[in-house]
Amino acid sequence: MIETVTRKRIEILADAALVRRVTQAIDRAEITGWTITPVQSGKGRDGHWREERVMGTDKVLVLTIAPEDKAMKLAQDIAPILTSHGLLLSMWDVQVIRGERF
Amino acid sequence: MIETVTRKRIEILADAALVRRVTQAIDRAEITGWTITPVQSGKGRDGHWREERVMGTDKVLVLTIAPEDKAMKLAQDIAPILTSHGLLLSMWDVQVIRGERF
Amino acid sequence: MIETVTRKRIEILADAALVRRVTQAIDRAEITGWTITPVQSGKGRDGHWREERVMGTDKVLVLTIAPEDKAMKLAQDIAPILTSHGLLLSMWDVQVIRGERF
Amino acid sequence: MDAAALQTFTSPVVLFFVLGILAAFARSDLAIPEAIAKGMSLYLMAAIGLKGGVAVSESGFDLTVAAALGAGIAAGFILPIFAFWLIRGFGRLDRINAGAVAAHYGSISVVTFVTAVEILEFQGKPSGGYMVAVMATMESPAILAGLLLARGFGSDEGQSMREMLHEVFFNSSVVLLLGAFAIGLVGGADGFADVSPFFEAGFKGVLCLFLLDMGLIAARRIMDSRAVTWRLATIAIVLPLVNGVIGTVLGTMVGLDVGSSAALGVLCASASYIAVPAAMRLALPEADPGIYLTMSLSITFPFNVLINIGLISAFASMIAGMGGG
Amino acid sequence: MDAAALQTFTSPVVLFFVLGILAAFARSDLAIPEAIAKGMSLYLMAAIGLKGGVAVSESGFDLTVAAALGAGIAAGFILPIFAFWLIRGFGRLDRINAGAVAAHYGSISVVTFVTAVEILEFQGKPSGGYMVAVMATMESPAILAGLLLARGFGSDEGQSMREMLHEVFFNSSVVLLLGAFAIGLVGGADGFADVSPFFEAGFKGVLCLFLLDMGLIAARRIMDSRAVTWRLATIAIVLPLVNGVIGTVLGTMVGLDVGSSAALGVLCASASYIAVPAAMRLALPEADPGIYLTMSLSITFPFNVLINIGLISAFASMIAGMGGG
Amino acid sequence: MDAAALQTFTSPVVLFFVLGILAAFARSDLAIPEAIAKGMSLYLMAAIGLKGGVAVSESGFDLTVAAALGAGIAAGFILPIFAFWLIRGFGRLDRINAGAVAAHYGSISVVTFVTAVEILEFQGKPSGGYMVAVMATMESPAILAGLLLARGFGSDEGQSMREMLHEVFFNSSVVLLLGAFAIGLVGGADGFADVSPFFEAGFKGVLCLFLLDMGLIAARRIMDSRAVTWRLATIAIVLPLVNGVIGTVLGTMVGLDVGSSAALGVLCASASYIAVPAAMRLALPEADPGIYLTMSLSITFPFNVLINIGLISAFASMIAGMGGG
Ligand SMILES: Nc1ncnc2c1ncn2[C@@H]1O[C@H](COP(=O)(O)O)[C@@H](O)[C@H]1O
Ligand SMILES: Nc1ncnc2c1ncn2[C@@H]1O[C@H](COP(=O)(O)O)[C@@H](O)[C@H]1O
Ligand SMILES: Nc1ncnc2c1ncn2[C@@H]1O[C@H](COP(=O)(O)O)[C@@H](O)[C@H]1O
Ligand code: NA
Ligand code: NA
Ligand code: NA
Repeated sequence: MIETVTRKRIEILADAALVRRVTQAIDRAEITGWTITPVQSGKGRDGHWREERVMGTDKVLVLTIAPEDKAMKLAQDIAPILTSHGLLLSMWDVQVIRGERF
Repeated sequence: MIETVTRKRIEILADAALVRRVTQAIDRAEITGWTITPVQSGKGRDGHWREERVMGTDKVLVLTIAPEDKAMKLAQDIAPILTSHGLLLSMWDVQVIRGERF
Repeated sequence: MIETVTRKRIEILADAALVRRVTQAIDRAEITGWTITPVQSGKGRDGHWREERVMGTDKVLVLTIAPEDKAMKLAQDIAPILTSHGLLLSMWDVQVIRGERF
Repeated sequence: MDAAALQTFTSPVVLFFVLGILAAFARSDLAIPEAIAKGMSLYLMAAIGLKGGVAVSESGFDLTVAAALGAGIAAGFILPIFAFWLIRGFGRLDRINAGAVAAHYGSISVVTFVTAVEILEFQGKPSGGYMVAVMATMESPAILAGLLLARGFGSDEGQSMREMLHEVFFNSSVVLLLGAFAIGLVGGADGFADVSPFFEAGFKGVLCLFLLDMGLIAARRIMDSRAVTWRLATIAIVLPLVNGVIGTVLGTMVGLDVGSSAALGVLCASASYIAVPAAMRLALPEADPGIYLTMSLSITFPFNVLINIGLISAFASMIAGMGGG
Repeated sequence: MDAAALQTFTSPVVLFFVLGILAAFARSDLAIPEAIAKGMSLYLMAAIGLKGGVAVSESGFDLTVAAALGAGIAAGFILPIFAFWLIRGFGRLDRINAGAVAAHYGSISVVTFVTAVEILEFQGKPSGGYMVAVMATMESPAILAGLLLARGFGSDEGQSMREMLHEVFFNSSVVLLLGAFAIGLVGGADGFADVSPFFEAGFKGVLCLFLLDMGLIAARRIMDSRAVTWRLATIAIVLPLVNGVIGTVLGTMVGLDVGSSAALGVLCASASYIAVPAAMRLALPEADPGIYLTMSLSITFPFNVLINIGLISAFASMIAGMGGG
Repeated sequence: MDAAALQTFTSPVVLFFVLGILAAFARSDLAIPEAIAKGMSLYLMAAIGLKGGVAVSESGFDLTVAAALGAGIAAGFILPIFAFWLIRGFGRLDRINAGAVAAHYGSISVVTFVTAVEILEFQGKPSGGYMVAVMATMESPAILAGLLLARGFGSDEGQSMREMLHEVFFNSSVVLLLGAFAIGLVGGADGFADVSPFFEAGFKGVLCLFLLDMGLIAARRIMDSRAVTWRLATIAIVLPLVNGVIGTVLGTMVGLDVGSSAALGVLCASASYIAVPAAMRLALPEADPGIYLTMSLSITFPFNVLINIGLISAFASMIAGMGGG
């Protein structure tokens, strides 16, 4: 049986223009890495948007896996700008192999 | 310590042409929003497919975060067409900040 | 009330060139299917990368939903090449409808 | 039958299509990004629409044009019925899938048409510019016909029917083809001169690369496919042959010239694999794309490009000669 | 006022823009892939930059050019102040949002400029090649001005200010425009001959498809929008009218020819919807894109393309005539 | 050595490459969408393949062509051995990484070749059309050679070896280059006339934008890179110098004209950064892309485009003159 350990997976939806704010926060929390995936469109309280890369109004999903304490550090660090920057954050427990890498 | 609350995260894989059926169901369940991410290819019982946007046969992933009751309402609403429309649904608990927004 | 059952959701981040290694492992574990979503960029111990499709250095996310036993079989099968092939694996429990399909 | 039927094979456009098919069968990883393929198809539609509009701005609308439009719309409603009957009987498909397939064969394929126009011009039988408008109007009727065949009249839920009608009339290729046609009509040759280096000079080259991609996609699909029986494969060859004859005869009867009759034949022979599949996912989600896409895209489309356009062209010349005798 | 103001409407470039707007209002699913749109905008900027550089390599830099550059930069700093005052007062927006909107109207829209250059050429009033350099230098000052208006002088956090200044000077369109301009300047007409089939022959055609896309996006945005009041909509019409007059008068006063004065007018009248929104998300994330994008992209941009360019062109001819009398 | 080596710098193609490098170093966000870059690379390969095929359809196959092909394949097998020895010894890399790097330097870079062809033509030393076929055949042998060097003969698992061989012979650029070459050969100048406005007129312009992108990517990679030591950087300069001389001498010896000898030199000097990296991820996943991509793409590629092509061209003229004396 391989050994798995529990880590937090955090996903943050952010405007492409603001991604560096998010990844800098991840770096500050001393998390080992992050991955960015594209987003196509969405609807929130502000109504519908489409990805409009020419206009720079598209969004992306930043995902990062980290131990609980660093994850909470990141969440706390980023909480104050969630509303002003229109970010969306969710996190949950995942099992990973090679836990020492995260 | 920042406060987090538990919500359901639902992800539905759907043909691009059928996305409006899914998002209308999300709206009917009075969930505040949804986000669509692209999908590149996949394999199921029908064999392998690639994203072929010219032919309109591509798929997308619709993700939405909602309180448990609304999530179940959505799942129930959409269950009957899961098979006929070839949808794939999975959901799990996530923690969010600013729980009042979902 | 609709009936849901618990399954494992596995997500593996892999170089596009190595995806077939991953999907072959999924097939070997007799899992019914998989879905591939694109990835835009990321940072790990090797530093920052961007998606550079011309150079074939991009990565993708392979996601698959399976019963616990098959999921563990897949994880075990793929564990030895995680490091050499630079893969990233995380998994968690999800609820699905139509459990017999996975 | 003259050598025209074979001449097709030295055209670079067709050769690139063959290259795509061969590359896919050799399991090469050659692939054209979807965004590029989509962009090329938009370009081709804008260009063919403009060109048709400019041509009509010079020749004017007349009875022939009206006759061609009428013939096209009629064919769009009638051809699916014959197809449905064949698919249910010989093809042994259920009602839903048969209706979906019938809609594809009643509608048209823009790329097949464009390829035919190039080949006909190459053979000295240019088709009229108004055929673009005929093509655009032929896209939608078959969708309605196929849907009625699949669902019957009463059974439809109102909402999806409304969605569908909207899709039918404002679907992106109809809008772009007719829009560009109108712009060509308004601007005329003078207005077009400005943009013709882009839309005219690049046309055949873009068509080459687009057909390369279509060859790749068509061949890959048939390699993955499991849903198509030999009966269905036979239908995917027989329908374009029969519909091609019907269309060509129809065109000759309503008084079109040789090239335009052949073009109408090709429109009837061609099966949609872009607009109609999207509409069917919406209106008949239970129908299996594995069937209708494989038939129209992987069998009928290559058959038309490689063989049937040549046959139809030769046939059109033949019956025009008979009428003239 | 001559007929120039109406002539715009027969240009295929403008007709494709109208087609996009109509298709969006009809809720057609016509859409151009983002990668293609981005590619077209890069192509247009490279082409216009090269063309300007080649033109200046022939005419040389002189006092007129320096005057035009000075006028542009001055306008970039001053126009936002007037806009800010109007938006806070009549428009009733808060400080942050007003600053963001002001930055957009002080900056420029490359596509509006390019369209104007085409239309002016079409009307026999070509603008100087150096206007491309004027445009590039006008992109950034207003971003700074808008930011200072929104935040005041002291309140800025250093880091985001530095990020912002970098964004302002090395933002992709400034780099590409000035870079291509420099390449054109170095290579001259000879070096350009090599690549001109690509950058010159394709230009108007690409512009057609790009404006088709802009029409779709602009119209879809206004259909979804809820944030723009009638007061703001009015401002989105009044500002380009007033700024257009100011720019044209300024150009005429510093001695530019008719075409270049009109081009300066259009630059002042145009509002950014590509570079500035990206900068504002970074520098003023609290400002609502639903306001500034809808105003600049969905109201001002169509108003400029369809009406205001024609008006400005006629006005430039008029005051040039007066000066000559 | 004549002025040719410097002349390169006024070509717009090279200037756009420099612009890309500068923009990346200035940390501008200028970027070309991946789909567009991929589309441009497919276009360039189709165009160069067609052009070569048409040229050979006119000149015919002869002994020179056979000699060039033989020289190319031989170089593909032999150059990696020398490279491997240098990289293990002076470069101090382990076996796996050394094999991967050797494979890159034994293979070729299509874009370097295309740029060289343009520059050689510009200098009045056109290379033979058959050099395209030589290039295509040179892509793969080095992959095999590098793999054998890295893994030894016995140690390979059968499956990955089969996968790899398939990748080697049916990899997308080999298929497209040779496919388009064959189409050009079959169609000849007549068939090509049809599509030449697209494939010929646009060629240099597309190359400009593609090199802009390559400049951006190459410079960004080196800014992020940590894995490349000064020893490896030295090798990334020395290898193209040495291999360029070897290739040019080889070409002159087997009787190629000046342009073709120089082109062979450039092929030997160039290092793959598209096809081989993909093959290496598959065959040698443990090798570090941070090493081989940075060396080939960020050091060797700019060095070749900016300096080495000019040197090789001058050297080819020199030794051709010696032989002629
Ligand atoms: N903690 C993490 N969370 C999410 N993604 C990660 C993490 N660490 C690494 N990655 C991703 O895995 C890739 C390779 O990481 P590495 O093997 O550490 O270089 C990176 O480019 C990221 O996309
Ligand atoms: N409940 C939700 N579930 C998933 N995504 C959401 C949800 N609410 C908002 N979003 C996403 O967040 C973006 C901004 O939302 P808002 O800040 O409410 O305008 C939307 O465009 C959606 O992509
Ligand atoms: N077990 C699975 N895990 C993840 N994705 C799946 C799974 N099964 C099917 N899919 C996805 O669902 C699509 C349709 O599956 P199917 O309805 O079985 O043909 C496939 O193309 C996959 O993208
Ligand atoms: Na048909
Ligand atoms: Na302005
Ligand atoms: Na080489």
